[in-house]
This record gives sequence, structure tokens and C-alpha cells, in this order.
Amino acid sequence: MFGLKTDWSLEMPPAYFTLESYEGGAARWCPGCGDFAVLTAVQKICRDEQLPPEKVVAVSGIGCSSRFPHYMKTYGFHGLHGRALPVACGVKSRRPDLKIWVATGDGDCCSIGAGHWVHAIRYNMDMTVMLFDNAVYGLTKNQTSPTTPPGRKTNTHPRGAWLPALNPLTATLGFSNVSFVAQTVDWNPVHLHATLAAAYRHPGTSFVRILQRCPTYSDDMFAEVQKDSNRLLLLEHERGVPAASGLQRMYAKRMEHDPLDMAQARALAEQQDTLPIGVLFADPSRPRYDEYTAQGLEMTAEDRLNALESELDRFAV
Amino acid sequence: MFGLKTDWSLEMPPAYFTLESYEGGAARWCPGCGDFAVLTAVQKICRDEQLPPEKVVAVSGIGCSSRFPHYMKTYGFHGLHGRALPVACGVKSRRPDLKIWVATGDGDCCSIGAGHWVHAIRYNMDMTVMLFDNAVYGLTKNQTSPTTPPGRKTNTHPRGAWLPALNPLTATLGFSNVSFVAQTVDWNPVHLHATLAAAYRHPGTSFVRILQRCPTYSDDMFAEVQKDSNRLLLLEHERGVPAASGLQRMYAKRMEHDPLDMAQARALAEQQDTLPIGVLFADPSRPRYDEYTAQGLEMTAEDRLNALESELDRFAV
Amino acid sequence: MRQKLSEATVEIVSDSGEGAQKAGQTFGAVSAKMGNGVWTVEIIPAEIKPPARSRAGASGIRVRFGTKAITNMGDHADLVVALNEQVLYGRLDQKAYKKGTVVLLESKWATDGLETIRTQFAEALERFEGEGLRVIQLPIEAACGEHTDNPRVGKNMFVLGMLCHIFDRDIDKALNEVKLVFGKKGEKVVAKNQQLLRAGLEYAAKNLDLAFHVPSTASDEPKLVMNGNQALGLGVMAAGMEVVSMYPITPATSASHHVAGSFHKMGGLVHQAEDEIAAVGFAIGASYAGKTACTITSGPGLALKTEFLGLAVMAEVPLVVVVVQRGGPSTGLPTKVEQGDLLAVLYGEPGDAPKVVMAAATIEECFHMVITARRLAEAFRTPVIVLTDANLATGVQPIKRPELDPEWLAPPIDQSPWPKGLAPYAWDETTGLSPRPVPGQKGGEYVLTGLAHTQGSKVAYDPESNERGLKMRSRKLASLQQTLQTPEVHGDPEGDLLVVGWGSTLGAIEEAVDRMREQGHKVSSLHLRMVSPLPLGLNEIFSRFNKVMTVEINYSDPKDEGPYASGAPRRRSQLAWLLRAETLVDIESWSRVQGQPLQPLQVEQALLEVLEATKASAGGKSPVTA
Amino acid sequence: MRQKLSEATVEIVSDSGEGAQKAGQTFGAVSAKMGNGVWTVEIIPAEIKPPARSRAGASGIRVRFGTKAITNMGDHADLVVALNEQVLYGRLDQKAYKKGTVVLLESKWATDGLETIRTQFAEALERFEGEGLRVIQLPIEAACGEHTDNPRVGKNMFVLGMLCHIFDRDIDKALNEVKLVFGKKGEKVVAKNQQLLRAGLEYAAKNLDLAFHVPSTASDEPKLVMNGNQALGLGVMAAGMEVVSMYPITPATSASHHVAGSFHKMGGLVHQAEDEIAAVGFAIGASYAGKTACTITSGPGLALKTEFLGLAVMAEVPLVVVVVQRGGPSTGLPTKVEQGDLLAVLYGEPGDAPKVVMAAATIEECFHMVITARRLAEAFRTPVIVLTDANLATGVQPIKRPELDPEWLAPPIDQSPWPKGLAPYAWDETTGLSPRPVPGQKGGEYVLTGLAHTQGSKVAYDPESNERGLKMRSRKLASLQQTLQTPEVHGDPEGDLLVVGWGSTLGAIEEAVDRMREQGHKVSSLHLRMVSPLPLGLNEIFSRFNKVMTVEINYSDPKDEGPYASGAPRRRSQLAWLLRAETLVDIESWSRVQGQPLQPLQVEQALLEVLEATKASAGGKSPVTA
Ligand SMILES: Cc1ncc(C[n+]2csc(CCOP(=O)(O)OP(=O)(O)O)c2C)c(N)n1
Ligand SMILES: Cc1ncc(C[n+]2csc(CCOP(=O)(O)OP(=O)(O)O)c2C)c(N)n1
Ligand code: SF4
Ligand code: SF4
Ligand SMILES: [Mg+2]
Ligand SMILES: [Mg+2]
Repeated sequence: MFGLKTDWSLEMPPAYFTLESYEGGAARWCPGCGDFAVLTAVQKICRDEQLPPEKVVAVSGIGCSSRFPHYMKTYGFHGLHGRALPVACGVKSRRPDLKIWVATGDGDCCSIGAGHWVHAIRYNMDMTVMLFDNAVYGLTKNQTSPTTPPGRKTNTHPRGAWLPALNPLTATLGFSNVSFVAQTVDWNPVHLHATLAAAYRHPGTSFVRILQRCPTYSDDMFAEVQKDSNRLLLLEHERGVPAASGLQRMYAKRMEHDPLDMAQARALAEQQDTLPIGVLFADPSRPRYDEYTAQGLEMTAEDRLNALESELDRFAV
Repeated sequence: MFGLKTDWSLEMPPAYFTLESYEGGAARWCPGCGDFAVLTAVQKICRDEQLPPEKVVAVSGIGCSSRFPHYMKTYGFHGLHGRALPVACGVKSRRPDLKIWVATGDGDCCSIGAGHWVHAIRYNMDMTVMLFDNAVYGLTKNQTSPTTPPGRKTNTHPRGAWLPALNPLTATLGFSNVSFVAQTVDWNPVHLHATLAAAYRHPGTSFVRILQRCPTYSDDMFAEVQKDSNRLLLLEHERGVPAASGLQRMYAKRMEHDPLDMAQARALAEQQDTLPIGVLFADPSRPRYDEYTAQGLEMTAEDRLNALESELDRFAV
Repeated sequence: MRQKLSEATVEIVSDSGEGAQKAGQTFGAVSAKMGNGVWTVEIIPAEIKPPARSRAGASGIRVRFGTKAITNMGDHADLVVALNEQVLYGRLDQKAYKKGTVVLLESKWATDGLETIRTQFAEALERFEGEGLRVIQLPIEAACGEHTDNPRVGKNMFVLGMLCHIFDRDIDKALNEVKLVFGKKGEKVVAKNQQLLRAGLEYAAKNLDLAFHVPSTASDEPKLVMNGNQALGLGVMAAGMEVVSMYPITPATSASHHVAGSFHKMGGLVHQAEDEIAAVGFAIGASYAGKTACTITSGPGLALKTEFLGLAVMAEVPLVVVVVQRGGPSTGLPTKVEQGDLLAVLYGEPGDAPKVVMAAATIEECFHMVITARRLAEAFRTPVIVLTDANLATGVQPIKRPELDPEWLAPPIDQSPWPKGLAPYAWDETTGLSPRPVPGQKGGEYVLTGLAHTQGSKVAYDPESNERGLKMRSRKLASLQQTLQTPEVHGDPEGDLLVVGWGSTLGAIEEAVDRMREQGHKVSSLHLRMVSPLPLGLNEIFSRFNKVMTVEINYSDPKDEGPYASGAPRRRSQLAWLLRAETLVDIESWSRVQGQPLQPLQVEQALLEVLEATKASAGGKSPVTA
Repeated sequence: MRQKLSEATVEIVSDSGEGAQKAGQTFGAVSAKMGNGVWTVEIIPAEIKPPARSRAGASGIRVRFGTKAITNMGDHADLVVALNEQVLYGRLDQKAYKKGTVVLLESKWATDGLETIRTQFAEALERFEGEGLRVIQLPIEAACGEHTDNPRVGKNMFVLGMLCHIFDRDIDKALNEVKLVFGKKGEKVVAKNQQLLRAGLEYAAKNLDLAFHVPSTASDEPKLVMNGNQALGLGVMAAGMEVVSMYPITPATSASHHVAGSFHKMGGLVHQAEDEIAAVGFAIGASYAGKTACTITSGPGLALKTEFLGLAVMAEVPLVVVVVQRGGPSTGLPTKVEQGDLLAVLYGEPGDAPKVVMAAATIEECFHMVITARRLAEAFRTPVIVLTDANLATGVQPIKRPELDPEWLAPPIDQSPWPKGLAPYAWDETTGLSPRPVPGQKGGEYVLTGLAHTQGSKVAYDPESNERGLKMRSRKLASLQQTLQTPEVHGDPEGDLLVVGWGSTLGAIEEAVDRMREQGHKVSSLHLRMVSPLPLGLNEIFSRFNKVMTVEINYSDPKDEGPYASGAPRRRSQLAWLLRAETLVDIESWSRVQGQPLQPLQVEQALLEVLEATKASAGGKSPVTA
């Protein structure tokens, strides 16, 4: 599948992990919820990459989408609303061996968690951040989110949301040291998988906005884009989502876009009529804070005590 | 001065406000601190605009720069670290008659207050936000701030700050519904005044990054740019900072830049070798949340009670 | 002949989306209109759309109604309509039923195409029998299907009709209620639903030998039926608030929804902020600018507001903060009731931050307390916390229609010049009170600050100013305390046991106490509305009882259990703890923290145990007259 | 002949930037090396660079030293060197001086070119005389100028020399100390400063008739001189922490600075987060991943961490949180001492969030308590709060050099496979304790959650699981309590008055108690280190005294003052309140909240008053033996 490792490979590693190796409790999202597709994609990537489940940590905040860790059979941290990113950074800081998937909602990341979003992008620690953007607060039952389009009626704005919607792509592309920004949709499993796989393989913080359907509260939110494939613009590049067979057939509008081209990425991110999907920006050379935070891990207790003794000397009388 | 109202005007309004009308307690910043110049500029604009002191509210967070309100003889709110913007929005929400000046530091706005920054820009309520960017934590005595350049030694990073500095301009230009972004420097009172005056007159949230010297903790931070006027690029436009006489003589590098040109604004904002000063972006047509929040102010007690009675009817049995 | 009952408790339980709640609400409204006392409470699944037929997915409603006023959800249901058998498991876990509870159970599952379902059904029947339930299998959907093409959607009205027969509801009132509920959807829909209601009624009359009568007295007093969050929302409007600044959080959000639906008609603003910190900051900003503002939240949101609450105390900003409590700590039980935030609102802020704290005990109080809170906030220039909880938030009850009073509205802000020479904190030394300048007032210019400050609001560098400010702020509480009435004892003013409670447990506690008093026990109760400052006179009241205890829905170490060293003080419930420090009386506590409202029976049993223990330790002499 | 003193208190006060602190620190170090007991505390202006000669701008240092150990800053200074007269006003306000305090005052201002300055000087002299100070005018800068071109910069060493003469300091040790201090700047600088020191010494010998001797006993015991924040920083390292996650806030930040300076040499990480919420979240993430982590903060930062602390309790994440207390509420007095956060750390989180809380009483304890805290956090799988304050943070003292113990370091994380079938919260029913899986452990995969959960860490939908979790978490405190030693009483085990304290007031309280005991009063004291859980046996101890009171630096309503109804309980200090609830003993409290450490004399007077009142109410019979 998708040109990656496959189930029927004959060269099976000694402890071969199957999809089931990553499948936690039965997912309890509403029927038709876009979150299921993302869960499956991540489980497949774990399988494709043969990640030992004990080395995977799924970190989230609070929201429907933040239930994600509960449905993975890996380690997980289902924390506080808006605070997935600081926790994920803490986990990664001294554990370079762990693979981090962050699940966060549009409220979780872009509203209450917005400050951490700015800074986690800047820290650029190696992790994959999945923004489940259903443009609504799901778990608390249909309130306006920062990405809710104006005019849309919600429980907190029964006469229609008023503010212009926040664009998570332009924002992220404006944060210093941003190293990977992509967009995909829950209803195209091939593109979803390919995008998340590219994000996973990117060294640094990969930010992926996933247009995610919430049939319960925003059934029609992406109905148009979903129906009319011309509303989407497929970004292709060998260093982004490569031109895979199935995908090219699906989308009439395609474009070769170099993920290193920030100006074009920003221009694409602004587009509302045709939404770009694929990798908007990727620069693997940006400094990674996790390389700094992991310094000194190799030190022995003896090293440490010796260093401390000389510290004490500084205060000796 | 500067082509605005002047002291010697013969047509004095009945209650003419002088500079002293806005001068609060003696400012207690360190000698040579850039904050003094900003204070003076704001007091002058208040005087130029003949704002009744009781209609002006200076709102701030915590930091050296956030002492600002104490030195204005107007109303003021010296609140919590990082929280100037929510308070300012609350003040403005139901008081369209009040003029709001927000003083916030690079730590206050871009670190602990980053989430509010994203959203206050999006709310676009009519106020002037002055980012006092000295690239250091002043009040707490020399810690790294988000805008501290890497390599610079501070008390929290005695071996040198590690992360790339956050660029407040590119970030703000990425926030949806941004309506005014400018940059100026504390050491050029003419440009400082002209920029803040343009910001003040702009309807909506005007975000002005002020490169501010902190002789105590970052004496050399802007020494180079200050010395070499070629490190600055003067942005000129009739809808931005207009080509004023004194300024053109000061800067060899000048450029006509239309503040409506977002792509160019973002490109300019990225520049590090030559720092653009003046108005990068201004679009007075963006929706303003304060126009929404002030709805209904005219209602009488009777109106309100009547409306409430019919609300009660809905629950009647 | 119909059997006469003084009250009955009915449940409709189903998968979510089957309309059980609408049927129950209508049943409750009809009963209220007939003049019965009513308490309705929704049964809410933990997920938004749990899978069908799942044990944790029960969605539905309980309606308790009676001849007299009903103040709580009661103990066990008398009759349950269940649309599948699985959803009853959770209810059994929650001890919602007793031996003899009648269960009208949809029978179609017995013959379902899937074997697993048939087996599940059979197993469930066995379990229910084991529990002593009286199960009556009925082909509800099939019977309903005779009157509609879409029985899945229509069967809730059919069930309503059945209940109307069983409990002798006024059929005209019921038909009219259906009209009100479906009116917006057009005449055809109304007619269809009325038809289904009639069909259910006839079906029950023909097939069931269940027929009861719960007498009621119709009254002319105008009534409203609503839940606590609706009452809260209306109270916010009646208090003349201009700004509700909030961030969504269960179970507080629905109060804001209610406000959002109609606030604009009163010129008010609901601001959904980017987070709870911004929500309270925005409200404080508005209040500083002279506009009355409140923020509504629940535990995790309260935690985030801690720092700003400290500022509001320090800078004396009037502010109403409503906390609709849910299970904690942390994310805890987001949809379930708990009274766990009392100490946090009292002591959460670093430093000394005295503030006013009130707790609503009834749905009606949810309305009126906001009005009082706004006035206190302004008079005492302080934040005022109003505590409610998930039980009040979702409980539905008929309440007396309030007569709106223009005095309740906040007066327009004063923009006249500020008196010359008057400081922004011109504290009255005795009361700690001071007048407040508002931006726009000429000559009143001052800078509000969270730093220690002088009465001129200048940053204080001298050691005395800090202590002075602290004293003035503390004094305000003492001043308010002088004005408080000593709360009344429910029951005799002296006796063996006094139960002290606060918040939504009022109904269950008083019902338990009343039952015990009927049995001859010398038990009384006292319910606190004002928790900070506490009213005066408590010591005097407590001294008239052999034993004082609190009953609360927050954690306390269970008695006689665990590895505790002798003499090691158990961790008590929160009000008990507060009263111990305040009165030095050895106050016992009993609590349950299971995310559920207290049931009168539970409380009764707990009180009996304490009574026994007290008697035993008092040397066998029984103070109870038989 | 030199006058022999058992102790002396000296201050150097100046504008900021004049090097007073460096001179004082050096003086303290020399005294410590000579074997004197020493306590040094800095006098810090409220602004970063206050204008010269401003009243609120006093910058300087106090050094109290004596023959025996010194545990606090003492009462009034005996001798002050002041580089201008204005900076003394603030000190007078703070009651730092008494009648007879000698002031060596720079005299140049008397002849300043500006008339205002000359007038100010004259006025000040008058004021000082009125206060009974013994002012000696000296041309310090001029005298110093004879030895350097830049007397402004050099005069601090000149002053140090003067003090070395006056107090008979070991000149070789002093010269050597100067070498240590300036060593990095090169030999020339060292030589220059040594020359100035000698000059000052000679100048004093020639011009002053002040000559004292404070005997000392040199000891071979290795000593370190440091302040509490340095001790804290070293304790963090000695505890084997790997991560210090913080956001700058006074007065906590300098502890992180100390760590930042050398942590990398131990492989540790200081993470300066974007805010306090992220700081604690990051630490919790690291701890979840098996890495020992702490966060260091002060009041406003603590407020922001409230929500995450609730999560750490709920999900049982080991975590050390150091709170260096400052004046509150809100921004309060950022640089000044207070003990105002006790109740906030105990009860700040919504819901029931039991956790371990300890308070360091000495600088030495700042070091050792972090080590204990880390171990408790891991053993009890809980957050542990360590309280210190601005007094400990900035006070400098010689302490015994700790012998580092490899056992103090956290062991490397366990990555062996997790035992099959063992739940992630396999609570021991008796103790509430459970082993903890760490990511990387095969078979231990679980999802940490802040929701109510089962022992399998699954979201709990049943009513019992919530209560069970609460019980297990509460039980951990009871288990720890069993292991605590009953604190020792300082003084006789029974008597008229027992003073209970906590935190940095230890030295002042015990000194006051000792003085009173010498006068024959039956006063004892008891100092708590563990506040949650409280140690057992307190009731028993309290019962042996006629009266029990706390002495604290946090707000309490003053006695016999204000508009309080008779019987209205005054608001007590925080520990008093806690102990009242816990022990039901009528515990009195006395407190000062002026942003300053307590002085022994203040405490003594307060205790005397309570003793008098107790005697009076005890009917005149004096329990004090004369
Ligand atoms: C501090 C805090 N505030 C508010 C909440 C309530 N809350 C839970 S999830 C949520 C928003 C969910 O929206 P989003 O992040 O978009 O996730 P979704 O449910 O749409 O996947 C809110 C407001 C909370 N749990 N904690
Ligand atoms: C919640 C909280 N955290 C931390 C602090 C401490 N603090 C005060 S000002 C400040 C940073 C100041 O830096 P900046 O915002 O850049 O302002 P500047 O002093 O440089 O003008 C910090 C961390 C605080 N007062 N409150
Ligand atoms: S409410 Fe929406 S986002 Fe949440 S689980 Fe249901 S469909 Fe998914
Ligand atoms: S520390 Fe820096 S920013 Fe602060 S007042 Fe002094 S010079 Fe200005
Ligand atoms: Mg969402
Ligand atoms: Mg700064």
C-alpha cells in the first residue's frame, strides 16, 4: 500500500507488529466522525514504520479528538484542555527514543492552547502535531471555535458566529522556526496517510491541519469541498507528498509546490476558494530544541556527583 | 510639529490640554531606558489629539514597560503579567468612548501572553498596542525573552540563548483579521511619534513593535542598528507613515510600500539585515469586534425589563 | 379504581437520540401545570453519541412528581420505560431502582435477528429478575408502528401517552403541551404527535393494569418551569448584567447558551473568550470600566481564573463569578455533580484574598442569587462567587414566577466629575468600604494595580501600606457579616443531631430529616447559603445539639476504615473542615462522591448511623423519644 | 581596648550600583571563615535602577554576626555605613535602627554644589538626631579618593576595610577574600581593591574610636556560605533532578539562575517555558516519561499552575514544586517576604487534591528538603510542594557542607518489561500506593488521564470508581503520616504558651522564646516542616500548654480592633486556621505582613502580650515563675 512497507512483506522482522498491535479500546466517537480515519492512518503508519508500541506516546488535550490516545494501544497522555503541546515537549525533552503523536482540536490548539502553539512550533522538537479541525467545539456540544466560519450558528452564537475565522496555516507559517506545515482531509484516506507519513518522517515539529468532519455538529461544514474536488488543490513535490498514483486521478487541480518556498506557501495558505492539500512548507534544517534538551543524558552518577562537588566548592569558606 | 496640531495654535479649544495634562508620577525607569521616549510620544499624541484625560485608559501587563500607566495622568490598569490584552478588550467592549493604549513587553505579549495576542489581533478592537521589544526580561533582571537573539547570554541561559528569536512581525501578519502592523525605534522620536500617531488614528487594533533599548540588561542589543542607519529601511506611504521632512534626511534606505500589500509586508517582516520601519500593513476595512460588542448600549431599563418578561414567558406553565 | 399515591418517580431510559428526554420533559410540564410538585433530571451518557444499546450509553430522564413540592430526584424509581435492556445496567449500578420497580421493557429484542442480541436480552431479564424488578415486556415500537411509518422517531410520544394513562394526567393539558413543543414545526407535525400520544394512552389503557392517581392542587400562582442553568441565565439578565464573559465548559456552558439566545434583546453581550483566563480578564476590564460583568465556569476553568481572582480582590474590582461545580479533581467527572470546589474558591489564591462566597440551594435561588451577588459585588467592591452544581444545572422544577424589579438592574454608570481630593480607595476605616471612580469621570483618574498600593492606588514602598490594604479588604467581610441573618434551623432548635449542608443537597437532606423526625428522631438541619463570610450565631446553634455533622458531595475519608493511626484526624468534607476551624466544634462529615445527587434514603441511613454511634458513645441512654 | 560583643549587626546602605552588597557579602564571608555565626540579608530597592539619593531607593546589605550561630536578621542594627542620607529614611520606616545606632555617614553632601541637597542633608541630620541615632560624618569618598582615581567604584572596599578595623576582622582572610571575589578580573584589579581595603582599615584606625571584638571559634568542619535560593538550586542538583522547568518570577528566579549556571555540567536541563502553565506541563510530561522534574515559582506563577497540579494529583504524577513565597495577594510585594501561600497550596485546586506539602525553615533545609521531596514524590506518586520564601531566598548563612550521597540521586528509569497483568494503578488497598509504568516499558502501555479512572487508567463510567480513586489518593497521605516523627518542642514540654511556626520564621521565633525563657517565662515553641500531612501527636503536645498560638508572616485580623460583633471569629493566620480545623484547639495567631522578616524583638513583644492576656483571663494567678 502507498509504496510503503506492506503486510505481506516476506522479510518480516523478528517481532513484527500488526495493525492490532496499535489498536486500543473501541473508539467511541459518533458514527461518521472524521476522527476514525485519522486514528486508522496513524495506526497504519506505526505499523508501516514498525514502531514498538512501548516507544510510542500519544499526547492530547481535551476534546473529542483528544480522546485519541485512549484508542491507541501505546503509551498515552490525555491531559488538560489546551495543554497537549507543553506536555508533549516535556515527554520528548529527555526521551529522544520516544515517538510522539499529538492530537489536538481547533479549540484545544488554536483557542485555549494558542500560546503553546506559537512556542511549540518555535521549539521544533521532533513530533507530529495533528490539528483535528472540525471548526467547532465537539465535546462540549457545538460552540464557536476560532476556525468556525462567520455566520455559522452555534450554541454560543445562536445568531451566527461573528468573527472572521482564524486560519491555522497562515498563523503557523508566521511563527519563527516553523519547520513543517501541511494540510489534508479526513475523507481521503490515501492523502491523509501520505501526508501524515511525510509529517512523521520529517525531523522536527510537523504541524498537520486535518479538515475533519463532525457529522453531529457541523455536518455540512466541509460538504462542499468534499463534493467538489475542484475546491481542493493537490500540492505535489518529491520532498512533500509525492505524486502517488491514486491521488493524481482524484484531483483535477494539482500543482508542483516546493515546500522550501515560504512565500508561495503563505500565499497558498491564504486561499479559501481552493484549499491546498499536501505539504505547504518543510525545512528539515531548522534547529531542533530536542537536540539541545537531550544534552547530557549520557552522564553517569559519578560524573554528576563530581560536578556537584566542584559546585559546592564555589560556596566553600 | 510633524504637521499635526501644535502648541501655539491660536484656535485653542475651551479646555485646552497641555502635555502636563497627561504627565503622571515621575517615571522610574533606569536612566537611558527607551521607555521614556515612548511615554513622551504617547503624551504628545494625546495632547495633539486633545484627548480628555478621563477618556484615556492605559492598560498594561507586568514588566518594566508595563509600568507605563503609572506615568500617565489618565485612567490606567496595571494588571497581570501577560494579560493586558484581555483586560483592554473588556474595557473597550462596552465603552466605545474610551481611548485605549496598551503597553506590553516582549515577554508579556509574546511569551506568557501569546495566546491573547493571537486573539486580540483577530478581535481587532479599536486600540493601540505598543510592543516594547527590548529582547530581554527587564523587570525580573535579565532572562531570555522570545525575541532574544540566539547566543546572547542571559541569567537563564548563561551560555547563550539557544532558540531562534521569535519575529513578532511575521507572527502578527499571520494572524487572521490583522489590521495594522508597524515597526519603529525608540531612539528616533520623530519616527516613533509618526508611527504611533498613525497607529492611534487607525480604526482597529494597531500593533506597533518598538525596538526599545534597555541600557541595563541589553545595552548593545540595538547598538548596531542605531549606529548604522543603513540597517534600517524607511517605509513610506501616504496611508502609512507619510514622507515627513526630517525622516527622509535621516535614512538613506527608503522604500515606498503600500500597507495593503500583505505579501510584501510579510517579505519585509522577514528581513533581518535591514529592518523595515514604518507601517508594514494597514487595512482599515477589517471587521472590528468592538462594533459588535457595543451593540445594545442604547437600551433603556424599560426595554430590558420588557424583553426579560417575554423571556420568562417562554418558561411559563 | 386508580391507586392513590402521594408521589411517584418515573424514568424513561433509551439510547440517545430516541427522544426520551423530550417525552419526560413534557410529562413534567404537564404535571407542573396540573399543580403537582415536580423534579426532573436528565440521564446523560458520557459520550456525545454512544453506540446503540451500550451499557454506559443510557440517555433519558427521571421525573419525580407528587402532591406536595418536590425538591430532589428522590430515591428509587417506581416505574421505568426502557427502550432496550442494555441501558438499564448503568442505572442499576447507580442504584436507581429497588425491588418491585416496574419496568416496561421494549420486547422486540427478544426476537431480534441477531443471536447475540437475543442472548443479551435473555441475560438481562434474568439479572433484572434477580434484582427484584417487575419487568413487563411490551412491543412498544410495534404498537407505535401501527400509527406511524417512523416509529423510531415517534415512539417517545407514544410512551408519553402510556405514562399519561398510567398516572392519570390531564389529557387536554398534555395535548396542548405537545402543541407548544412542536408548534414551530408546523401543524402536521403537531397533529401526528398528538395522535401518537392518544394512541399510547389507549394502548396502555387496554394492555396494562397499572393505574395511579397523584392528587394535585391547581393554583393561580404564575409558575415557570426551568433548570438551574436556565434560572442562572435569567438571573444574570434580571441582575442587569451587561457582559457575560465565558469559555465553554460542562456543566456551566448551557447557562451561557441560554443567555446567548436572548441577551441581545436586552442589549447584553456574551463574549466567548479564547480561554478562561481571558474570559475573567475581559470581565474585569469591563467592570473596571463601570460595566457589570460576570463570568461563568466550572472546576478546571476556575483553576485557570485563580490569578485574576487574586487581582480582583487586591484591586477591589466588582465581579460575579458563577461556578457550576462538577466532579474533580482535574477533568474528573465533567458531566456529574460534586461539591468539591468550596475550599478552592475560599483559599485558591496565593496570599490573603478574602471574597464573598455564596451557594445556591435551589433552582429558584440560582435566579435570585445572581441578583444579590451583583449588588454585593458593587457595594463591597469585591468579587463574589456563586456556587451551584451539575445537579442544580440539570434539575428541572416549577418555580414561582419572579416579579421583576427595576431595582435589580445595575444603575447606569456615574460619569459625573469625581470629588476633588477623594482617593480612589478612600477606605472607611471601620467598614473597609470605599467609593469607586470609573473611567470617564473627570478628576478620578487613577491606575488600578495588583501591586500593594496606598489608598491613592500608588505603588506602596512602605511596610505599613501593605498591611493596611490587607486589613481594609479583610474588614469588608466583617462588615458584611454584621448584616447577615443567622440561618434558620429546619426542625426543632435543639436535639441529638444537627445536619449542616450547603448547595444542591438541600432537598435530599430536608426530606431525610423530615422522615426521621416523623419516626421520632431528634434531628434537625441547617443549610448555609453564605459561606464567606459565614453568618454569626453558628456556635450558639451548634451548642444546642449533641452532635453536629455535615452532609456533602465531596470527599471525606470514610469512618472506621483504612490504615489510620488512632487519633489521626481523618480528612473531612470541605464544609465540615471550614466549620471546625471556625467554631472549634467537633464536626463530623458524611459524604458520597459518586457523581450523583444524594438520595434522601442514603442520607437517612447515614444520619441513623451517626445517631446510633452518638447514642452508643453517650453511654446507651437513648435521647430519642419513641 | 576593644569592647567585647557577643554579636553585632552592621548595615551598609547606599544608592544601587555603589557596591554595598559586595562589600557586605565579603564582610560576611570573612566572618564565617573566622568561625563566627553569620546572617546576611540584602536590602533591595523596589526598582531596578532607582534614581540616586531616593528614599525608596535604598540598596545595601545587613550583616549580623556573632559568637554563636545566627539564624535570622535580628532586630536593630548597631552600626550603619550610609553613603548618602536619603537612603536611610526607608530603613527608619522599617524600624531597622534604634536609639544609639551608630551611623557613619558620608559627609560630602553637606557641602554639595546644589542647595537642595545641602538642605536635604541638614534636615536628615536633624531627623536622625531626633531618632536618637549617633551620626558620625565622614568624608568617605574623599578619603578613598586619595587611593584611587575612581572613588565611586572603589569606596565599597574602602568601607569594607573600615568595618574590618572596627570589628577586628582577620586581615589576611579579608585580603584573600578580595582575591577570590575579583580574581577573574585579573591581578591588577585584585591588588587595587586590596589596597583600598587596607586604606579603609587604616583610615578607621586613625579617625574612629570604634573598636569591637566578636569572639569566634574557628572549626574544621567544612562550611559553605550561601543563600536559600542557592541552597535550593544545589539541592535540586543533589536530588538528581534532570529537568528544572520554570518561568521567571521574583523571588524564585534566582534559584533557577543558580541551576542554569552549572546544571549542564551534571547533564541537567533548565527549560524556560513560555509561561508557568507550560512550565509545569513540561515538567509533568518529563516526569510521566520517567525523568525527575521540578518547577520553581512564586505566588502568581503558582496560581497559574493550579489546574496542572490538580492533574498531577489525579493522575499521580511525581513532581516537585518549589514555591518561593512573596507578598500577596496578586502581584503584591514581588521582592518581599510573606508566608501567604499555605492554604493555596493545600486547597487551591478544585476538587479533592491531597498532596504533600513541606516548608523549609532554614537555608540548610532549602538544600535537603528538595532531596526528600523528590523521594517522596516518587514513593508516593504525587506532587510534593516545597515552600520557602523571600527571606530564605536572600538570606546568606554559613551551613555545614553536605556530604553528597549517591543515594540522593534519582535512580535511572526502569525500562524492563512491565509485569503481565499488573494495572497501571495497582493500588495497595491499605496504603494507596502503586507501582508506576514508564514509557518504554513493554507491556506497561497505558493512557494517563485527568478523568476519573479505574485502576487500569480507563475512563470510569461507574459511580464507584470515582470514589475509589479519591479514596486511594487520600490514603496515601494517611500512609505517609504514619511514618512522620512528632516534632520536637523547643523549650520545656509543657508551660503557659506554645508558639507554633513554620518556614523562615524559625530563627526569630526561637530567639524570642529563648530570651523569654531566660526571663523566666514558660514559653516553648514548635516548628512544623511537614504541613500536609500534619505529623501525629500535635493534640497531645498542645494539651500540655495553657495557650497555643502561631506566629506567621501572613494576614490575620488584629485582635481587639475593628467593627467586629462580639463572638464574630476573627480571620486567623493560615497555619492557625489549619491547626484549628485539625486539632479543635483554640489556636490564637499573631502576624505581621509588612514584607519583612520577623524580628525577634517583635515576636517577643507579641508573645508577652498574649501571656499577659492569658494570665488575666486565667484570673490573675501568674503561671510565670520569676
Ligand atoms: C480548562 C478547561 N476549559 C474548558 C474545558 C471544556 N472543554 C472540553 S473540550 C473543549 C473544546 C473542544 O473543542 P476542540 O478542541 O475543537 O475539540 P473537538 O471536541 O472539536 O475535537 C472544551 C471547551 C475543559 N475541559 N477545560
Ligand atoms: C504570572 C507571572 N509570572 C511571572 C512574573 C514575573 N515577571 C514580571 S515581569 C516579567 C517579564 C518582563 O519582561 P517583558 O515583558 O519583556 O517586559 P520588560 O520588563 O522587558 O519591559 C516577568 C517574567 C509575574 N509577575 N507574573
Ligand atoms: S461530536 Fe463531532 S467531533 Fe465529536 S465525536 Fe461526534 S462527530 Fe466526532
Ligand atoms: S531594566 Fe531595562 S527596560 Fe527596565 S527600566 Fe531599566 S533600562 Fe528600562
Ligand atoms: Mg473542534
Ligand atoms: Mg522585555
